[in-house]
Amino acid sequence: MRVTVRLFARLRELVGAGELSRNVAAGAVVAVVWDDLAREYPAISPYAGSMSCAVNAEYARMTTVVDEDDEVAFLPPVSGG
Amino acid sequence: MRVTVRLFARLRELVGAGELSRNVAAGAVVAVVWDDLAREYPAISPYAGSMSCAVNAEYARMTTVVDEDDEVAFLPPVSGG
Amino acid sequence: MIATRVTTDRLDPAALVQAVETPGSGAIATFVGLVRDHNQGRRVLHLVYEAYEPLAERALTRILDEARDRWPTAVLAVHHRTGKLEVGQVSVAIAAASPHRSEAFAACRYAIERVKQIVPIWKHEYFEGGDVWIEGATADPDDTSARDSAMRIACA
Amino acid sequence: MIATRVTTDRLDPAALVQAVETPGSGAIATFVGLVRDHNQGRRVLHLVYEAYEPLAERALTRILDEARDRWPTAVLAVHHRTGKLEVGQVSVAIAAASPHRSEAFAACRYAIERVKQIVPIWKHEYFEGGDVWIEGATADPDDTSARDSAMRIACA
Repeated sequence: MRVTVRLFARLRELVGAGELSRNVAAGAVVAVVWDDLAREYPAISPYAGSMSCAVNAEYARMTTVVDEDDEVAFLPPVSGG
Repeated sequence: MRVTVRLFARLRELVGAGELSRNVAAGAVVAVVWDDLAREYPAISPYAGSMSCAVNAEYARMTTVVDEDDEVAFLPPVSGG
Repeated sequence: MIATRVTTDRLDPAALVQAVETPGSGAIATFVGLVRDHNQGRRVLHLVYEAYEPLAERALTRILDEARDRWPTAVLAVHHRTGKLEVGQVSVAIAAASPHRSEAFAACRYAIERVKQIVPIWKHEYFEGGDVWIEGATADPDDTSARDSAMRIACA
Repeated sequence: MIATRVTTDRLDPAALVQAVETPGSGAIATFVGLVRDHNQGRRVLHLVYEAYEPLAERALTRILDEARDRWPTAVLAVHHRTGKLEVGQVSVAIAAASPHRSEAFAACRYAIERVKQIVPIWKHEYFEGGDVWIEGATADPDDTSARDSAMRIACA
């Protein structure tokens, strides 16, 4: 199934795009989307321990199951304010 | 010698004036000015334990010696803000 | 603009902010005190603030000096209004700027705590059915326990 | 006015104050974050803020809900700007009104601490000689230790 991957700030720059469309197996969790992406773009791997994730613009866990057409976002440590 | 006595807020209202001219003996301390005033206006006596005093618009103590023409102020507990 | 002021004019918090801001400011904390429509169950009609002006100005300057000693990077301004104030009007306005937020919040909070402790200003409350002089703290700038208490409240 | 907002428009702290004020307000605390001319010894040219907007809006709403739970008498508004900001411009503006000052200060401080913890916004710093993405906290709204820490800082 297709999911949209959203990337921000330095993660976006490391991948060279803020939005990607990717295939994952039905029933995959967020961690699978990340692992596939990190294989494709090894430079982002260091963020595995510090990033947050969101599904459809709600904070989620790496164990959250994704559905067809979901928007899966990976967020570097935030620095607003 | 003459001193000017300044009174504020409820102390002013109890005495019925914000400014008075009074005689005290040379070398008198602020406490003498107060005691004289409290004899004249017994209604102010309850403030003896809670008021502050100032001489020439600087905070002072009841033991501060006053000079001729000094301005001696008695201040109820403050409530600015 | 003058950093400390006791005035019958309307206070302008935005002007205080401009006065404390520098190119190195990363944070500005402000505080305004307003006349509320109720106090201790009474419906407030208006307030009248009375000040011993020369001493009040000096007490505000002292507060700025104390704050500068403790938070040298913070720039602070404190204005207090006197006279008749209607519900919703600003009685006191404080602005504190600094490179980082901790000092700005601390200096701002410290200032209002000290205003309530040592500035010779009195609030006469006119409420529905009467009026009363509000009396708070016995003013003593040298009372270190009061000063410590203000510092404790300011420093989260 | 909307209590939470993520926008490329200039922020207007005075409008936030008006939005939170009620006839029962006795105290309004505000905070603004500004672009400073130096950061960690670097001369800052400008900043660019990037947001995941829909989630940032939700995170701000969550912060208001958390504050309302803790300080029911406080009314809070938080706006965050995005895009390119020059030195001296306001990146975040917060206003908190309440009958008494403790709650206003606490809600205001809590809000900025939580903004820095959980709102998906990133600061790209352009300084003399280069640029760098600033990375602060790993965002996790369910992290109770982060929330407790913000609460501790807010409650002097």
